[in-house]
Amino acid sequence: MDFNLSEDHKLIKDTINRFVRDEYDFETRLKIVEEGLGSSDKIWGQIAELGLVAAVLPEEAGGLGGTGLDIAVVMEEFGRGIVVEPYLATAVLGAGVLATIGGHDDLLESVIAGEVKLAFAHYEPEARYNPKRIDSNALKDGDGYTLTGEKSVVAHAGEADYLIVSAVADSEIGLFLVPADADGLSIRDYPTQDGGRAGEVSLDDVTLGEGALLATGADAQAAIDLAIDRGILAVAAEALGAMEAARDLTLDYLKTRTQFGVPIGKFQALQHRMVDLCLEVEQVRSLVTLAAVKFDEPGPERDKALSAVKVKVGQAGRLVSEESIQLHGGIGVTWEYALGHIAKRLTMIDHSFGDTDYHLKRFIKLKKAA
Amino acid sequence: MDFNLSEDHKLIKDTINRFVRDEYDFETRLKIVEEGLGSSDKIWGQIAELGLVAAVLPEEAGGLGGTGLDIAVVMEEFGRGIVVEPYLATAVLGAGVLATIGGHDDLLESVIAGEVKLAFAHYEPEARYNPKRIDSNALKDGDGYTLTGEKSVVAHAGEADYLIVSAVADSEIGLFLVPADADGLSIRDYPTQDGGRAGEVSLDDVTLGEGALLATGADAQAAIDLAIDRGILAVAAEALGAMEAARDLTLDYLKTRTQFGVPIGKFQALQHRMVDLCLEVEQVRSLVTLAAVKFDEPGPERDKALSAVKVKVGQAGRLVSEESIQLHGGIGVTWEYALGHIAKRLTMIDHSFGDTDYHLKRFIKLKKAA
Amino acid sequence: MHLEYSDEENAFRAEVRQYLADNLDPETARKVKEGANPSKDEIVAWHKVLAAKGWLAHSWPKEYGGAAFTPIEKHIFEEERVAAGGPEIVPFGVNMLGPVLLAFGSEEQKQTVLPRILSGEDWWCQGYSEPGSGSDLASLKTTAVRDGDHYVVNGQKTWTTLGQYANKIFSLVRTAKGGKPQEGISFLLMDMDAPGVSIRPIRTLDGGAEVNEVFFDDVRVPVDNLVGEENKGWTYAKYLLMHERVGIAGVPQAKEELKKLTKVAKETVNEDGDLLIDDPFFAVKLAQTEIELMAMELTNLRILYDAQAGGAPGVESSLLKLKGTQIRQELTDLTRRAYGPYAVPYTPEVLETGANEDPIGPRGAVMSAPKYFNYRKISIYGGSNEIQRNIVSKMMLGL
Amino acid sequence: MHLEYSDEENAFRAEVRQYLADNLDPETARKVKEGANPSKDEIVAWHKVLAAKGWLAHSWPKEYGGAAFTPIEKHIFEEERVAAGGPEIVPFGVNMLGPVLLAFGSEEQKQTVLPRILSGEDWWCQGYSEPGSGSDLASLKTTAVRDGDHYVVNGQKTWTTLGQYANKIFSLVRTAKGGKPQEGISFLLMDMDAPGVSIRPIRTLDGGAEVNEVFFDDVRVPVDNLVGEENKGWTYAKYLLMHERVGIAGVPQAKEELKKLTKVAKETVNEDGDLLIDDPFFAVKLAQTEIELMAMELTNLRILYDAQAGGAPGVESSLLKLKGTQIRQELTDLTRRAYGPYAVPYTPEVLETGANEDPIGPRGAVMSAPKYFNYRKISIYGGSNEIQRNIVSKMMLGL
Repeated sequence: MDFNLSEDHKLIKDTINRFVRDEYDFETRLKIVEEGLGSSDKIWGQIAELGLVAAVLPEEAGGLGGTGLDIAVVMEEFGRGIVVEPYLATAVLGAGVLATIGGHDDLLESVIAGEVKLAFAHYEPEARYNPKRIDSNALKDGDGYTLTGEKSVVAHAGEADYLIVSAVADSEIGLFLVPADADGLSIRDYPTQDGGRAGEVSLDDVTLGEGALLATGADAQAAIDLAIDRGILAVAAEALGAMEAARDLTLDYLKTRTQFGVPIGKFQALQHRMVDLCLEVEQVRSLVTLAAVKFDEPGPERDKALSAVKVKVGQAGRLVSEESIQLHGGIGVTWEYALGHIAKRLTMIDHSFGDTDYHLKRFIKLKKAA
Repeated sequence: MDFNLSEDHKLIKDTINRFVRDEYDFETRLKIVEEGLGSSDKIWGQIAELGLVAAVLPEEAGGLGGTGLDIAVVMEEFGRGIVVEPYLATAVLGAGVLATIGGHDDLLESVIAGEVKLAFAHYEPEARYNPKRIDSNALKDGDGYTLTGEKSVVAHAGEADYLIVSAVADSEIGLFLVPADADGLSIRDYPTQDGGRAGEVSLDDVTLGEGALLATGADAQAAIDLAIDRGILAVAAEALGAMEAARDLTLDYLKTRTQFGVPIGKFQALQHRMVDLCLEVEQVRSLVTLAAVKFDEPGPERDKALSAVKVKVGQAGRLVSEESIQLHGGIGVTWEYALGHIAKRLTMIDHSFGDTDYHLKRFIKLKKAA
Repeated sequence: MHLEYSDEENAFRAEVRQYLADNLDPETARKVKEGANPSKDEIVAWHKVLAAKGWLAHSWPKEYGGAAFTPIEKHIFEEERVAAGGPEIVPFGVNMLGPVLLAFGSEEQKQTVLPRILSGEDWWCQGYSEPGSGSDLASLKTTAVRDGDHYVVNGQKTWTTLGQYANKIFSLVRTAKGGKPQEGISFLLMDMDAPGVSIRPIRTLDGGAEVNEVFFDDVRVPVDNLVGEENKGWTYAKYLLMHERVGIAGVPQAKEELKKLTKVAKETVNEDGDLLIDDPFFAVKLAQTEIELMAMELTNLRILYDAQAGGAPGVESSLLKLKGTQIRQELTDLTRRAYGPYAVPYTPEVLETGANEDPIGPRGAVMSAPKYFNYRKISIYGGSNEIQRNIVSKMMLGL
Repeated sequence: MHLEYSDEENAFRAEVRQYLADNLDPETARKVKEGANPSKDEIVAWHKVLAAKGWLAHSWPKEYGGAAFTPIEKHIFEEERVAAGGPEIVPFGVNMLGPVLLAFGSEEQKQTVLPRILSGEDWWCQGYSEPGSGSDLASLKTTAVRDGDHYVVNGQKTWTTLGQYANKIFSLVRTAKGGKPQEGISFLLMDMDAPGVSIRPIRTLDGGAEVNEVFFDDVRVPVDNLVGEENKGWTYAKYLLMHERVGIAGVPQAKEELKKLTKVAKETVNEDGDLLIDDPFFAVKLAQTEIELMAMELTNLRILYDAQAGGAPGVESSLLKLKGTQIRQELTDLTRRAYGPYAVPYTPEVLETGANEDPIGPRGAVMSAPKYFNYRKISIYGGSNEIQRNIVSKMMLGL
């Protein structure tokens, strides 16, 4: 076994770390969030320029890697900076689907260059976290298709140039590439609790040409499954980074905040809670590592690791959020302090790609099948 | 509302309190347990003499009360003293069944006088905590019956003069009074984790006369249900007393045990845990009160209160046991200190009349039905 | 021992229910029930409705226009208020300053200040905490220096709830140095519009802005505005903190929140098409919380009836605060979980009066996550849960 | 980064597995697997089996007859030992005294003491804790007063595990007073059969008797039996406590316990006739524990490979102990719950060699509750979990 990052991964890690420190400090982030844009063209351009979109895509698709570890390394650092850019939507999900399916080299090139943004419009209003319940419909219409349906809480839908939309075509699942300006496509764009943006997507007889069909049947399903798995790994690693940031802030606060004449970190009750918090973060790191390493070896152990880390991230994320805020006291609930924003992101991660209960159930099912 | 005990209840409480202090201190109890008798004739005689068997039986049955509060008041004090006498088996369950069914005045009189002990042989080996699964069989045999079957973990079976046995007679549930010396009845008697005794009861063509049938059908079922409910309330109140005893021991230890030059109760981490422990005990007291007061008003609120208190007793019992021992350190795990015995009784109470999960499920079902 | 309310208590409950049904503004009630914040005007109107009936100042004696409710009456009133969707009574005037003045104020202060609280002419806010003094309140640094008939006040207060609506503030200030930090503190009544007072909102993580910083820059306060004696303010401050903790458990609120959550669980379908209420993973958490709350309700009532019988509510209120905040925070957590992905959109504006956009997903989802975030505060303010544990440990357990 | 064992590591695992399959006494293994205590003879025989292969003293260098295992080899050995049902190696000689002598003992002590540990001639036990000194070990009061070529030792030790089998004891004794309590402590080797040494078993709540009190009444100990320098014993004691914590997480044990519990859940029927493994109320707790353990296994391996790479296992072992004890205690709790009413009978004798009574209920139920009670100790001994939190707080977090 070897728990050390490769030189390449260390480089990516350092790059993002430096980028966040120099270009994306908390005040910059807060400004982007408050302007309600969901992202910043400048920042997004820099992310692309640093090769970070490419980092989570395989070489066949013009990328530089795309392994589980690539995703984990990048997302952990973005998590530390609670970066709200549409990286998950565009690079992890959208470009991930295109890469899985193959072809679309030009489009991928533009995405990698930071010129085109994507969104993965898959989950539906009645489905909750069920990725298999798709009511949207694609009717064969000459050489093309007509899409009808609703997609719910689609991350960064409003900023996307193209949406990758799942719909049932002829009783088979299909994936379609839908330009943001397509007739009949409307997006209700809104901010999310964690400072990002998302949208409710309505497809009202959206007419698409032949080329819009990305995949059908087993290929489409495999691409969807892999996209969601990439999403799970990505938000889990992001959560790890966010928890580390919360832990560091809290530890620092315990050392510097004075009450009753001593730093509050001298109070044993707080010390012991801080130890438990740090231990949970270590446990999360272990499961993120496990899921990232297993990610590229299909099988039940990989799937179990993904659900395990999502469960742990949901629970430890809550503990770390709540305890960090409580250990801070009042300052912890203020808008102008990073901790509350970290807590909000951690909380919303539990509402993404299946929550704790969803993945507990999935873990139990996978265990039974094994 | 009135949360004060009546004068009668205060008297019972004081009586048991004094009895435990004067006649049943921890060393006496330990001796009884180590002698492996499960009870002491002397102590049992005193309990009966103090009117405590009568206290949990209605006046119609020759008793002095028998309300939910009567049961709770008596059992809380027995819990404080971790009394191992067959009070639950004989007075709460066995005599309770006889009183519910009516008649049998002579037998009840002997029970109340402390001359006859009973056991409630109901749960079966394959049933786990399911009180409705009865495979034992009673065949009509002339004027009498022949009983066949197995009863499992029957509290104080080996000391009983009569067993009250449930069995299916002609596809209806029935209750039978079986003398301990009946042919075909055998009891494998053993100690239990908590210092009491129980037995596996085998009924191998036990032939009984006409008078052995106590009740059938709805009457029998009602008597069984009520007996189990009395049992739940009894062990819940007993657990409350046991938790209070554990809390008091622990609080005292925190004040007297010195480490690093100060009483360990000066360590804030321990203080805060002790506060949480005390709060849980208060919550248990509240639910025992609720269940006791509601006990005599049949309805879903009563049943919910019984399952609620059993759930809480299971969870708080674990917390109080584990935390009390941990706060004590080494001394907490020794045989010659009362705390471990309290913890064992608290733990075994969770294994009686349905455990935490069983009553959580029951609570959920009752809520749905309501 | 019995658990029935008396006929008088039941009659009181019926009277409250009827009065609120007749007089509480429905739009205000809608907002409260949906978790939106009522406006200043709505709160003032609500206070007037209660004042008209003599029900605004629950603990004041009747000769000062108070309701003189018993602890149980307060509890019953709160249950009915919460069930009806009445806003929380703003406590700073009626439940904090009022009792202090009644106990320690001059007759003139009682005669001038108390009526204006009831009439709504004055909206008081609280100047206790400072940036450097959170749990360690006595370390406060705001100074008041005597200058003729005035004190000159300099310093900063924080966490001043609804200070943006207030025209008055009662403040703890330091009038003497040296000795223990608790000595040398005084209790001053001040005008928010006095020269040198400025206010800055503190935005909270849920997006709300209900708390503020208040700055004092050479603010001149007449010495008549001193409550009680100079340098004895800590006594009054503690009285205020210990007082009016009867409702601290938040049982009525928790019961209402549980009821709402149960309704959500009966209307929400999980991934397998089952109702959440039939999903054991969710049902078990709901049941656990309900059981805790059943216990908490009785624990609260036991303590209330004790208080009613003459024992003042003391350190037990710390236990109530600990358990009450745990349960209420858990309920907000379960509620946001119940809504699944619909907890993600942040659109509080759809609940404003006259909003014409629909919510994303169920209406109840809108404030579910903000409420979860907002409720982080309840284990921090009013003496953090850590401070409550310290109090219980010392005062009740003798550790 | 990768998570595969190397070929060498896999080969080592295969060798251990084979050797244990060929040499571990099956009746001993049965007892261990069923939670019964192997006899003294069985333990001695097991030590001999390992010593014959050079695998008894894992951390000793080969020139002293040790295995010189790497941290990973130790871990692999433990996994195989637990899976095979090998008793825990009695640590007092090989893992506690041995390393101290190797680091601080005289050459003569090494030459005389170490071989007798390997051969089984000596069974060492530990004289550290005293009735008044639990977590505060340095406050120990047992005295050793120099008298010619001897120390005269008086005092009492407690929690001496398996002292009833031992013929030797290493003890911390006070040889000087004044100054800090850590000063003036010495490390002495003593005979259990020396005049003035007596032993009394401490029965534990689970009914077991594996710990003892040891009394010293004017026991004369040759000065040659002093390890290292007089009054420097605290240094050696700390070395001993920090040393050999590699296995402290108990991951192999926990994995084995989880496997057994899963099997029980697949064989046990609940009240509705469903297998426990399909009962969501049980399955969720099992899944939670499995997830914690998956994480813990990686956390443990991360730290082991760090140690392997040269970093000594340090304060991380405190984290491992905290989480490891939580998981293992939880597993014992779930196991007793799984057996339902059959956790109630107390009949450990049915597992003894040659017992002719059947268990009440499933065989696995017999020791389920005693193990739950017994495992209370694991968060107390070896430095209580509170002490571990203090250590992490200070050494790792800098608080």
